[in-house]
Amino acid sequence: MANIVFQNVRKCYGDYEAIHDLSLEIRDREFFVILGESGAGKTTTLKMIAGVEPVTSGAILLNSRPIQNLTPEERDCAMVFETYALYPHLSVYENIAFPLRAPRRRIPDDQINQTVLQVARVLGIDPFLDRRPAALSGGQRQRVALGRALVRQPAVFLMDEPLSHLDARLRNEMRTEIKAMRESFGTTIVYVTHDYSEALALGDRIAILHRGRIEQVGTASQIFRRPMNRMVAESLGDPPMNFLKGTIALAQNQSVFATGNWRIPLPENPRLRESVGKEVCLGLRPQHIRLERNHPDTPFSLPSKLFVQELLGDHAIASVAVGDRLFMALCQADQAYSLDEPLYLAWAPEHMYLFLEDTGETLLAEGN
Amino acid sequence: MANLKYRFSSRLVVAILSGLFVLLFSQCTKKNRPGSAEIHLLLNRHPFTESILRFIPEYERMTGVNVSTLLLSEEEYFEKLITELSSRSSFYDLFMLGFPHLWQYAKAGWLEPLDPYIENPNLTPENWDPDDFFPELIACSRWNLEQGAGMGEGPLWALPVNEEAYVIFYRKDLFERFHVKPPSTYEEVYRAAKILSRNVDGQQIYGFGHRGVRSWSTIHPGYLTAFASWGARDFDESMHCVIDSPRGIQITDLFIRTLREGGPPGWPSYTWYEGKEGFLSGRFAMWFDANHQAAAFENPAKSRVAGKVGYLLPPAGPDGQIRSSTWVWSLAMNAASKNKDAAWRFLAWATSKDMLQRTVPYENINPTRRSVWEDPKTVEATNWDRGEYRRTAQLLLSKYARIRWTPSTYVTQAGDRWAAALQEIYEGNRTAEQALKDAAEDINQMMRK
Amino acid sequence: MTTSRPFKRILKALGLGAYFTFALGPVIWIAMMSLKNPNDVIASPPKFVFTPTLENYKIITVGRHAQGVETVRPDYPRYFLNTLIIASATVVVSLLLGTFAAYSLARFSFRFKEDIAFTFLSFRFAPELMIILPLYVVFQKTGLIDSYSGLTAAYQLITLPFLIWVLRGFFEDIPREIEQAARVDGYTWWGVFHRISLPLIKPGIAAVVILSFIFAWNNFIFSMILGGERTQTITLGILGFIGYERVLWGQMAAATMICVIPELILAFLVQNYIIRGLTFGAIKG
Amino acid sequence: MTDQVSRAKHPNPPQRSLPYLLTFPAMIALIGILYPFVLGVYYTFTNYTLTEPGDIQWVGLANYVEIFKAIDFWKAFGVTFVFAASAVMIELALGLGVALLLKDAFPGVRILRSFLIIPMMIPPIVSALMWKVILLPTNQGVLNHILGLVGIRPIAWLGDSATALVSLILIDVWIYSPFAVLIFLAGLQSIPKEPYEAAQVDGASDWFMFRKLTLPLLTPCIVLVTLFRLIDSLKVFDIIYATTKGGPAGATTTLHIQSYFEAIRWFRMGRGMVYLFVLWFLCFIFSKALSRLWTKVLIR
Repeated sequence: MANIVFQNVRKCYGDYEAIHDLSLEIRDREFFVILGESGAGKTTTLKMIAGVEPVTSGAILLNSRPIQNLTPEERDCAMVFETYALYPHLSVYENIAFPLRAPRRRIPDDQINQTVLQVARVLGIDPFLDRRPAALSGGQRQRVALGRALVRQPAVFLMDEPLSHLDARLRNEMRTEIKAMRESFGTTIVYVTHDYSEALALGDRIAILHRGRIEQVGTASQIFRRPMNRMVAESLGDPPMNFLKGTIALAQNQSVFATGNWRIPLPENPRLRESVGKEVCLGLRPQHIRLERNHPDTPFSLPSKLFVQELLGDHAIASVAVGDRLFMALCQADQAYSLDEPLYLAWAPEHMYLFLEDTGETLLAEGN
Repeated sequence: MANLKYRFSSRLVVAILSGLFVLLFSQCTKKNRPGSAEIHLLLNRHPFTESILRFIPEYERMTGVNVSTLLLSEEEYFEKLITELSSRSSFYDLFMLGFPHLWQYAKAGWLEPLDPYIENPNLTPENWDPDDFFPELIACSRWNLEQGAGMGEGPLWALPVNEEAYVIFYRKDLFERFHVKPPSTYEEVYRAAKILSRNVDGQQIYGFGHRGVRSWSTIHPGYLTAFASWGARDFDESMHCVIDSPRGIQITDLFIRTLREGGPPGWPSYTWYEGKEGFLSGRFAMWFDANHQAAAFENPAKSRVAGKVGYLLPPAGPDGQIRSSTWVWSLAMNAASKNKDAAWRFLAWATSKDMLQRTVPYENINPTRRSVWEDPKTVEATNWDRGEYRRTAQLLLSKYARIRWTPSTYVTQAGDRWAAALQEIYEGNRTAEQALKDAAEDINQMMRK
Repeated sequence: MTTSRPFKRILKALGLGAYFTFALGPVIWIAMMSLKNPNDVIASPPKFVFTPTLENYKIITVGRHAQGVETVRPDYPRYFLNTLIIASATVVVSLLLGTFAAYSLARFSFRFKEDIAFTFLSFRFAPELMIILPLYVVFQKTGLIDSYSGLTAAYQLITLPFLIWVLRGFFEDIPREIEQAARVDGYTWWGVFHRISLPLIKPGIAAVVILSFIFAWNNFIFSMILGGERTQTITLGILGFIGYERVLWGQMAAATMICVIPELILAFLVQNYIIRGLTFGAIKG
Repeated sequence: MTDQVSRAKHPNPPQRSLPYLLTFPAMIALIGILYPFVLGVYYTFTNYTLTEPGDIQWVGLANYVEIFKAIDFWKAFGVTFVFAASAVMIELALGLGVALLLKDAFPGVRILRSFLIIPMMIPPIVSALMWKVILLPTNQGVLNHILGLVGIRPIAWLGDSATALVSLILIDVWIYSPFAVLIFLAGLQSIPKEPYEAAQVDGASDWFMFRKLTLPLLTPCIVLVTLFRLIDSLKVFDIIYATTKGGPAGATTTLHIQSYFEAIRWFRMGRGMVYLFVLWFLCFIFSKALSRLWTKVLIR
C-alpha cells in the first residue's frame, strides 16, 4: 500500500531551478510513468523520492507521511538506475543479496539465499550468479539491476530509464517482460523515460514533464487523444504531429481555420468562437492523413507537392510541402509517388487538433 | 559462496592490525625493576664509553641502581644533547663533553659543579684520589665563566676520561725508501708531502692527510697545532678575533698549499674517519691527527701499516716553540638531574683508577690518571715504535699539549666559519689573506650580538 | 606505441639497461660490501672479486663476532623491531584518520573544503628542523618522549598529508550512482563507506600503504630527537656503525640490506596493486 | 507491510555535520604541528639562543634585515633553487622515459617493476653515506675506479665545489626517480588506447603521438610529481647532512643546511628559524600554484 504525493516541491542546483513547484499524486499500486526529454528533471524527481537528492522546499508524502527529511535507507524505496549502478566488486549473487543483508533488516541467511535464488530464476539469470558485473552483457546487467530491486518487495519501485541502453529488439522484449511482471511487483511503480512508446505501453497514467514543470497528467489515451497543449501533443507519436500556422476567421457566420488562401471549416464550439482572430496552429497526425492524386471532394483537404518518400518496410512516410511547411504522412509501401507530383492531403474532421499559438493551449482535440 | 574468501581476508587483516596495536601499547609501559634508583646516560660512541658499557651490568649488580644508556655517533650525539639541555630536560643525568661544549653548557648553567661531591666523604670513596688526575687535564675542566680567560680557575665542571694530543704519523718505510728526512718544520712537511705524493708499486700515495669537513673539528687537530706553533692566536684579550694576523696568514697559506699540492684530491670532503682510513689502508705518507689512533694503526688485524708507523712531535714554529692542540673527553652531570647522588656515585666509579685501568685493553689508551698511565700493563700495551709513541705522548702531555682555543662560548661558531675560510683558500677562489680577513670580520660581527 | 621495428627494440633495451644499472648498481655494491671482511671493504682500488663472508650478518643479528673484529653493541634486532612497530602503527593510524578525511573531502561539498584540503598538504611544507625543537618541548612536557605512541603521532606529519591527497583521488574515482544505489538499498552512509567505497579503492590503499610505510621506515630526524634509548629506530641503528675508531662499512652495509627486507616483502605483497593502484581519478586526465 | 522506522527528523543525507566530523580526527593529529610552527615563526622575531633559553627578547624584523643583507643567504637561496629545479626536472624526464619503456609488457617486466622502488627503500641518509663511498675522491672510489678503466682521471666529486652539487643532485635523482616512474606508469595505464590507434591510422610518428597525445594526457601526473617532489627537494637535508654538510666553501649549503648551522651548531635559533620560514614560504607559494593548476587540469 503506497501512494506518493508531491506538495509544491521545488529543487534548485545553486540558482538553477530544476523543478518548479511540483504538485502531483501517484496512487497506490499504480504504474506511473514520467515522460520528458533529457534535462526535463525527471531523474531528479525520481531521486527525490528515493532520497538520494534532497528537496529544496516542499513535501513528499508516502502514505500521507512526510518522507522528504528521511535518509534513503529509511524510505523503503527500491530503484533501478539508468547506469544500473551494480557493485563492481561483488558477484551477481551478492549484488542481488546486498539489500537483504542490510543490517537494519536482520534477515536470516537461509531466507536471503532462498529469495535471491527465486528472483534469479524468475529473471533467468541463475546460470551466472557467481560472475562479476563486468563479465555480463547489457541485457544481463539490466536484469541483475531489476533483481536487486525486486528482491526486497519495497513500498515503492523506482525505475530510471532502465531500457535506454539496450538495443531495439532487447528493449521491446524487456518492455513486455516488465509489463508482464507488473503483478509480481505488487506495489506502486514510478517509471521514468524519454521514449513515448514505452510511456504509452507501460503507464497506467503518464505525466509529461517539460523543463521542471508538469504539462499534463492522464491515462495513455487521454494524453494521446486530448493533449492539454501543443508540447504534450508534440511529444507523443512517431513520426511526430504536423503543425500549420494560421488564424481563426469567420466565414458566413461559421468559424474557419484560415491559412494562406485556404479555409478549413471548424466544428461549432464556444471556445473557437471566443478566440476568433487569434493566431492558432492546426495539428494533424501523420497516420490520420490520406494522400489523394486528384482533388478530394471534402473541405478538409490541402494541396501539396511530394518532397521525399521514405520506404520503411511495411509502410512508407511521405514528406509533402504544404506552402512553406513540410508535412509527413503515412502511406502504403507500394504507393509510389513521383517527385514534385501535386497531391492533396485529406483527413477526417474528428482527427483535427487546434492549439493557441502563444500559450500552446489546446482549443480543439480529437473527438470533441 | 564466492564472497566468503573476500570476507575472510578482510577479517584476517583486521586481526593482524589489532594485534600490532596491542603490542604497540603494551610496549608503552616502562619496564624496569620497580623501586630502585634509575640513572640515564647519554653517550657518544668512543672507546671509553663502549668499554665502560661492558662493565655496567657489574655496576648494576653491585649497587642495585638501574643504568640505561643511549649511545649515538658523535654527529647525532651533540645534536641530541643540545636538544635535551636547551629544553632543561632532567631525563639524562650524565653525558660526555669536549671543552668547547663544556664552556658553552657551563655558561648556560646546565652543568653541576663537582667539587662539593668530591669533598663529600660519604659520596666519594677515600681511594678515589682526585689528585691522581693529570693536573693539566683537571685545569682544562675548570672555568670561571669569564669569556676569553679564566681557564683553570673556578668550579670543576667535569671529570676527564680520555685525552688526545696531536702527532704526525708518518710511514717510516716510505721516508727511508725515498730518502726523505722526517720533517721538523712545516716547510719540510710541505716539501716531504710533495715528494711522497707519487705512485708507489701501483698504488697512488698522497704525501699529507688532514681532516677537511666544514666544521671547527677540522681546525682543531693538526692545523690549530701548526697555527699555535707559529705564535698566532684565535682571539686577543679583548675577545677580538685575530686569526688574520700576519703569522696566521703565513702558516695557513703554507698548510693549505701542503694539502693542495701534497694531499689527496677532494680534501674538503674528508671526515676524520675517512682520513684515518686513508692512513690505515696505506694511502697517506703522513697523517696529522690524534695520537691515540696509534691503537688502530698498530693493530695488524685492521691496519696495513702496522709496524711501519713513525711518531713525530708536531714541528716547531719559527720561534722554535712546539704548541700542540689537545682534546679532553670528560663526563659531566646535568644540573637539572633529579638524582644527582646516584649519578655522582656512578661518575666516581667510572673515573676510578680501577675502571680506567680496565678500559685500557679496549683501546681507551690515553688514560687521564697518572697511576694508570704509568701502570706496567698500560706501558706494555702502548710501547709502539720502540717506546717512541709513549715518549711523544709523555712529552706532549707534560710540556707541549694545551687547549689552544681561547675559552669562550663561541668556539663552534668561530671554528665553523674559520673552516669554511680554509675550504675557500683550498678551492683557490680566495687568497689566505682575503679568506681569513673575511672570516675574522664575520666572527667579530657574530660575537657583537 | 608500436615497438615492432628492431632498431626501436634495441634502443629500448639499451635505455632500460642504462637506467637499471644506474638504479641497482649501488644496491649491488652495498650487497657486495655487506659480504666483505673489514680489510676488503675499503680496499683501494675497490675489490670486485673477493672471498664472501657472512660475518657481518652474524655480528649484527646474533651478536657473536670473531675475536679481533671490532663491533658496536649489537642492538640492531631491537632497533629493527622498534621501527617495524612504529612504521606499522604509523600506517595504521594514518589509514584510520586519513581515509575518513579523504572520503569526506571527495564526497561531500562543504564550506572551507578546498582550504582544509590545502591545509593538510601544507603540513608537509614545514622543514623538519623548524618544528623539531618546539615539538620536542611539547613531547617532553606531555611525557611522549621515547614512546611508541609519541613517535607514531609525530610520524603522522610525514605520512598523513600524502595519504589524504592520494586516497581523495581514489574516492572521486568511484561513480556517485553506485553509492546512491547502496543508500537506496538500505545502508547508512557508514554501511556504504565500509562495504562499497572502501573495497573499491583497495588498490589505492595498497599503493598508499607501501609508500607511507617507506616514508615512516626511513625517517631520521624525528626518531633521533623525539625518540630515545627504548624506541631507537633502524636509521639511527645503521648510523651507529660510524664508530669512534672507524666506520664499520661491512656491518653498516649488512644492516642496510636487512633494513630493506620488510619493505621488499610489503611491496611484493601488494605488488600488482601498486601500479594499478596509483591509477586514480586525478590521473585519468 | 513496510518496515518503515520513524525516527527523529534530521536533514536528509548527508547530515550537515558529517563532513566536518570525518575530517576532524585528521585535523587533531595535524594540529600538533600548528603549535610548533607558530612558535617557530615567533622565534624568527626574537634573539633566542639555545644557551640562553631564559632571556628571549623581541627584536622585530632585525633578524630578517640582517639575513637578507648577508651574501650567504642569497648564495644558499641560489643553491636551494638550483638543486630543487634540476632534481625535479631530471626526475620528471627520467621518470617519464623509464615509464614509457616499462609501459608495454615484455618478459620480465614485472620483475623490473618490483625492483624499481628498491632505491627508495633505503633510508636517504644511509644511501647518501653509501654514495659517498662510491664517490670517494681518490681512485679508491668505485666510480673513479671504473672511470679510470676507461682512462678518465679521478674526479673529486663531493670534495670539489664544482662537482659537489652535481653529485648531490645525482644522489637525489637516484633515490627519488622511482617515485616519478611509479606515478607515470599509473598515468600511462589509465590513458585510453583509442586516440593512439586513431593517430596511427593517420600515420602519426611516435614523436608526434608523444607530443600531441601522451604529454597532454599525462599533465595531471606531471603536476602531481612536481608538486610532491618540489616540496621535498626544496627541503632536502638528510642527503647533504650525511655527505658534505654544505661542503666545499658553501657550494652545497641550502637554506635548510644553513638553518641547521645557525640553530643547532651555533645555537642562534632566531636566525635559524628565519631561513626555515623562508623555505616554508617557498614551499607554500609553489604548492598553492601547483594545486590550483592541478584542479584546473582535473576539470579540463
